[in-house]
Amino acid sequence: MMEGWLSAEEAQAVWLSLSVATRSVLVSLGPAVLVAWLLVRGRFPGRFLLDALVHLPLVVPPVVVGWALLMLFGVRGPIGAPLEEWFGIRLVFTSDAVVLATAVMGFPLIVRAVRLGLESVDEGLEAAARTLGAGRWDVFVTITLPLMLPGILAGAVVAFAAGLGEFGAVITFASNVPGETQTLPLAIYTATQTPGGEATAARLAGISFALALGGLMLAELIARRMHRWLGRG
Amino acid sequence: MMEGWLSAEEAQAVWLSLSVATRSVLVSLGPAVLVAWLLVRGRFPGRFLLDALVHLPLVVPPVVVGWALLMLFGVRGPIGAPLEEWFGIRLVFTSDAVVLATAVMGFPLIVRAVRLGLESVDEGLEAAARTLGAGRWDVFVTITLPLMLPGILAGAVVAFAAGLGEFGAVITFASNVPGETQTLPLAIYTATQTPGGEATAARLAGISFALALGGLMLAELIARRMHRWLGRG
Amino acid sequence: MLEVRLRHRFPGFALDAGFTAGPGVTALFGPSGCGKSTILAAIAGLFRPDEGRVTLAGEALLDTATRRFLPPERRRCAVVFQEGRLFPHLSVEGNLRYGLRRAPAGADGPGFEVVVDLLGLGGLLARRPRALSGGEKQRVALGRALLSRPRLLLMDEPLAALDAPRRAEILPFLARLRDMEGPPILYVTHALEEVDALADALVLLEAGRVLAQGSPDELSLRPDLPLAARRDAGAVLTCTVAAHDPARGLTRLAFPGGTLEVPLRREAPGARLRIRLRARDIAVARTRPEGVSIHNILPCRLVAITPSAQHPDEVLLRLRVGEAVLLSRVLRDAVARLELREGDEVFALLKAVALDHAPG
Amino acid sequence: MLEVRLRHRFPGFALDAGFTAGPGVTALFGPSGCGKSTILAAIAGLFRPDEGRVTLAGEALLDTATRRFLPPERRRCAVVFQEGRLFPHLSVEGNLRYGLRRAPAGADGPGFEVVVDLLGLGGLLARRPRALSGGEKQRVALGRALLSRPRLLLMDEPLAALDAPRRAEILPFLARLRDMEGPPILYVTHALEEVDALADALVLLEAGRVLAQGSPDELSLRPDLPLAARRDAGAVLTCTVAAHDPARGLTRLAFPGGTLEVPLRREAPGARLRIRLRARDIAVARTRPEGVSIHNILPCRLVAITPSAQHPDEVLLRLRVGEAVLLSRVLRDAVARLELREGDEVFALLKAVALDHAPG
Amino acid sequence: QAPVTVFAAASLADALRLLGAEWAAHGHPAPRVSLAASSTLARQIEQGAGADLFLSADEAWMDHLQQRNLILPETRRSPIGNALALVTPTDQARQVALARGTDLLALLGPRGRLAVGDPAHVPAGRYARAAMEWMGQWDALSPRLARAENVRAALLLVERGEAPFGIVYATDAAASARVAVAGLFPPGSHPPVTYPFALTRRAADNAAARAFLDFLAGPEAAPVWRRLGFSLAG
Ligand SMILES: Nc1ncnc2c1ncn2[C@@H]1O[C@H](COP(=O)(O)OP(=O)(O)OP(=O)(O)O)[C@@H](O)[C@H]1O
Ligand SMILES: Nc1ncnc2c1ncn2[C@@H]1O[C@H](COP(=O)(O)OP(=O)(O)OP(=O)(O)O)[C@@H](O)[C@H]1O
Ligand code: MOO
Ligand SMILES: [Mg+2]
Ligand SMILES: [Mg+2]
Repeated sequence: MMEGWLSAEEAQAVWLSLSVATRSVLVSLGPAVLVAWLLVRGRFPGRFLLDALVHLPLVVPPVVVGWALLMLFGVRGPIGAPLEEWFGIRLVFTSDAVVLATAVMGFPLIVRAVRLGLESVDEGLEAAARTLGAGRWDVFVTITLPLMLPGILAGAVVAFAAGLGEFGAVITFASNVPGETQTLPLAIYTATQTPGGEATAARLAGISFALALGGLMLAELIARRMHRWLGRG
Repeated sequence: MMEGWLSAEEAQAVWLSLSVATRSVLVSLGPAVLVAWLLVRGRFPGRFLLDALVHLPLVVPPVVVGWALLMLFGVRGPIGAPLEEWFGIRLVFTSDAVVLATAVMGFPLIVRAVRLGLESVDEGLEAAARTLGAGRWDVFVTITLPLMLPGILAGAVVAFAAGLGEFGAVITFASNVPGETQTLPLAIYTATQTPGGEATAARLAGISFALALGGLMLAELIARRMHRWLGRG
Repeated sequence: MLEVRLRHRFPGFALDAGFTAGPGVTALFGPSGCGKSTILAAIAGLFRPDEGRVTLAGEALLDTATRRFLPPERRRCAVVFQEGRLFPHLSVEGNLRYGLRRAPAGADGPGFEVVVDLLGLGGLLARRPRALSGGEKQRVALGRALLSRPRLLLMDEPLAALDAPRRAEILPFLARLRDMEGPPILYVTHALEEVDALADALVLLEAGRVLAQGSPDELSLRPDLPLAARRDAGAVLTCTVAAHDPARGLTRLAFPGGTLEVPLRREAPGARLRIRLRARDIAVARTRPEGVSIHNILPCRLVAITPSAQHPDEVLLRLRVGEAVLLSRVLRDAVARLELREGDEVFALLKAVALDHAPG
Repeated sequence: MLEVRLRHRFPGFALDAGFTAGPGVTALFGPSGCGKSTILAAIAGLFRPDEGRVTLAGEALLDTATRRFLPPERRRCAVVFQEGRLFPHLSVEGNLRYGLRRAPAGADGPGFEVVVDLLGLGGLLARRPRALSGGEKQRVALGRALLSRPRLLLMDEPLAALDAPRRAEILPFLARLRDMEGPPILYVTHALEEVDALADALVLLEAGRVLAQGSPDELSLRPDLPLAARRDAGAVLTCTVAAHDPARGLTRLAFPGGTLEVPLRREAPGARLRIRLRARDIAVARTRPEGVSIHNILPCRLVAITPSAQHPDEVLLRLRVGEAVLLSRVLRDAVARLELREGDEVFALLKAVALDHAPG
Repeated sequence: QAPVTVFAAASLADALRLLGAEWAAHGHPAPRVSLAASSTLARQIEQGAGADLFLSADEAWMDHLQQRNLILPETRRSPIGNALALVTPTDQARQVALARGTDLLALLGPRGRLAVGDPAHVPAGRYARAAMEWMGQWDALSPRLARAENVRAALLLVERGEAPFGIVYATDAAASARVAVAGLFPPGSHPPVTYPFALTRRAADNAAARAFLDFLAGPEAAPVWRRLGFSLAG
């Protein structure tokens, strides 16, 4: 059992968790916006399938997601092998792997929120922008994107919070390498698996909760400003 | 390795998963609507804390949630002990425990969706109903609730889908007893623990995905009808 | 009898208004942002003002002094909102019955069929609100409010969201409602046309304060009120239908001081109606002109010449015809040219078609 | 020169309209749901009709025959929408510069400061759209469209969402814009007041089809068109300001056939303006009446007596004054009483104050 | 006759499937088996789970329950054992002599990791740690471990070639065609791998549970254990 406030390893886990949650949100945002856009504005045949696919990580157990990631991104996987061969990038066992697993798990949450944000954007404004000479992409960047920011923020927050707690996919895909891939949940898990580790587990869970709380609070503040900024305040 | 379509045990797991996901959604709905209402319309000091608390299961690893449930609802836990003593109810290791764990894990998702549904209800309609002689509760039941149904449905769907995949909290809190608490994800886990079980695991994951897909499709259909019914179609 | 006394401060706006309303229709009239909706909301119990007292038939609905605040569902003040606010998930019938089902057992009022008939809702009962036109929506909203058996009916610009033809479609329903001996009505509007058609009493508001309160006839003659500056300003005459002359396409209306000829109307002889004679439509002549198409040439006495505050080149002539008073707006130059003096006997000239076609 | 030819079917609605528009303001006028917005959207490139061809200055913007569909951003047809559609996340200045920044380098048009001045936006530049009143919003929308240097300006009921005072506030800005030698304007409205104030040409629509196209003066005299049935129907006279007489508070307007005396106006002598003389405001007399306040007594010839389709007891009199034609609406009874026949010489009587006050 | 409820370490999954079937073939109701990590199962028994029989992969968790008087100490026995194997992916098969001083780190190469169950809580990981300490390599290897959630996940990492080496049970190595055994750790290199079985306190009067335990520990089960690669306690 750990005594004292935070061991060096735990401090590292806290730091890694924050960094992983943040990075996973950052890497998800772009694809999430794209997918949300396809789901809301797209009129292509596979739309429903894409929607289902996005929900996949929510539906199957996290361990299975981790296992699937390992199959795909492992050194012999259909993505991992060329990645290593051509770019010398090896994901597994790195904190990038943790980020990837976390991002995949948070993806449905972030897409759902971004989608709601996009649905609230008035298409009339986009049409107006086009008649003013802005092309599709220009309109997207200068009108749609800023107006869906609240949705993006909401998505980022929930994905960040969920990212702080991501466990199954991470331990399966990225393994538990202290200082590299051992995030807070992994540390908590380790503690719960040790006879008498309850106190440590509870303490770490408390830290995890406090971090998520901080994130939520920050988001609430930003959301208020944003609403005012968008003229909905 | 399993051959053939579905073993009896697997069929049981599929059935249990469906039943658990459904029941967990049903038990969550009431509290979720209440909490969403408090969060949207409430003006009390602890509001933000309640919001954070709701997000808790999203933030800490599922195993920890299961572990906390075990500590609380176990026969020696502060809730489990009196429950058994006074009512003879023993939750742990029953399918009710699976439902409880699944419901707790899905709660943040369902609250978020219900909340959005509630936010889209025009308070003007509620005010109008009150001037027509309906008290607060009457208005809630006859106006607010029907109008937030799309949000409730969205929440139910995402919680159902997530419920089909819930693993860590369930195995920790409810154990992995085939036919009793072994849901699909637990069956998948069991398969991965067996040498050469990958094929079985993949097949079960596929079933899990198909079920979630079915749920989503059904929900999309219902949502369309509902929107038409609410005069937004 | 409704007595209202309210005080409230919003950032940038202060409400401080008091008035009373008797049976029939009392119109609250004033420009946008003057506080009309806020007053209605306070009466209905949807808004709690800083300070105030509202009593209806002696019972206090609101009294900040005694901290009394009756919840809206117990005030029985039904509101017809500008946007209708129909319940989208209920059929028209469901909407109509919503209030009816919740009305106290003893409450008196028209029955479901009566209201459906009155408002012409028979064919709409099974429809959903979204399948209604704007005008139909407002009729349903009206019926719904009425069927809740209110002790007071509050209407917040019920016609403002409608275009002219739709407005013309509903006005007669409102008029029928007024004539039905129902609850008193407080009617918010900024259309004089609606005041003329409906109001028994008028409360003029400006920037949160009551400018004047009285009968529409009386207030519309006062040049000091902003009413006089409007393009549609003029006197309101309460007339009775004297006789129809279908052959000539005319109806003769009697008013205390003479008769008016107007295009044929539908009201039965003996019916009372109120006609706004717009000042801009009335000319004056020193002698009775002959051979003109103008139907109404009324001998009258010029009792006052008032300059118009808004248009320095125009004046308002106040003309007495028997007991009635008419207003005429003419150019300052006409007064000089005709050498008009207060006390002169003149003729008021009024084209029959200048009068609006009767609603209904 | 804009040439439009469109065909499209919606469930329950078929559009089949063709018209051309020259420089200046062409008004698209018709009842709600007749297809005005759909036409505008097709011209702007926001909607792709089943079939059609739109050319602007010879260039095809849309031609379903050759499968040509220029995307909206390359059509340079700016739209002013009824609801403004300002970008909520940009300041007024950001909104105004949005189109300007994207205008082709060579495009000609008024500069930022000129437009800000023209529309009186100087004090608003730093504000967000939500902090603007409805009228201010529409002015900004107008400026934004103008600054995108469009080759064609499309306006979809830009004033419909505003109340009367707000409308009166913006109309002069639109008039200034029209007089600025800017791009041609296609202006959708169902307010005759705006047609009178702005339109050089008028396209009348009904149920997806063009009823008539021509100058407003000409179309407003045609009793077969629905225009004649309106309460504000009447002739439109194009006049020049002949002289001001501030002492008498009068301006004299010359038109081809005589002069009109109207309340003092602001336009400089020589300025052209269009005045709607509402049929309901014009009376006729067999002989010139004496001693009446009415300023305008115009000798004219009664060229036609047309029954009014809407009101069986009324008729429209078509009066020729020199080259101009006026309409007068009187009761059938007046025709009988005065024994009016086509060809008679009569006097048209028109109160000066019956004319609307000039905007601006 | 109610079925016997068995809480078994996940690494016994395959064996229990076969032995359960055999038990049922003798006319008994098939046992209900809940598979999870020994730690999870122990905690659940502590919280009153309805287990009759606990088959742990770890003496420590059995001790934990025994201290709390939740098992019947007289029924506790450890009939089977396991060996610890160093495995490689089949296509990189090679032999490694495992002795004190063997430089596993060098074998891993500059980037390779050694897949093990997490020594912090997975029993197989704890044995692996002891073996590494025995080799004198723990300090060097500890930062180069890929710590998996359970031993089968560690095996998976080797099967997939993510890790060039892994330390798993000999039974896991035997069951997987995609890994090859590079060497078995000598018996003295780590505490013996034993699987303590015991009846829980609540099954004190459960004859069927007692019978099943005897069956598992008895000669009839021995061929199955052996076939799966377990060693039988003397
Ligand atoms: N909740 C509020 N907070 C701040 N100011 C308010 C609020 N409600 C109303 N006001 C202000 O009070 C004033 C009166 O508003 P109110 O809606 O009563 O006007 P109104 O007479 O009904 O106008 P309209 O004819 O446009 O409906 C306005 O200036 C408005 O900005
Ligand atoms: N996307 C659409 N699908 C089906 N019908 C449509 C669609 N858009 C327009 N319509 C129909 O086409 C007709 C013309 O619509 P449009 O908006 O062009 O009318 P409008 O003349 O602009 O009317 P308003 O004055 O009310 O703005 C209407 O009957 C409308 O219901
Ligand atoms: O109405 Mo006049 O023409 O000013 O006397
Ligand atoms: Mg209001
Ligand atoms: Mg339109």
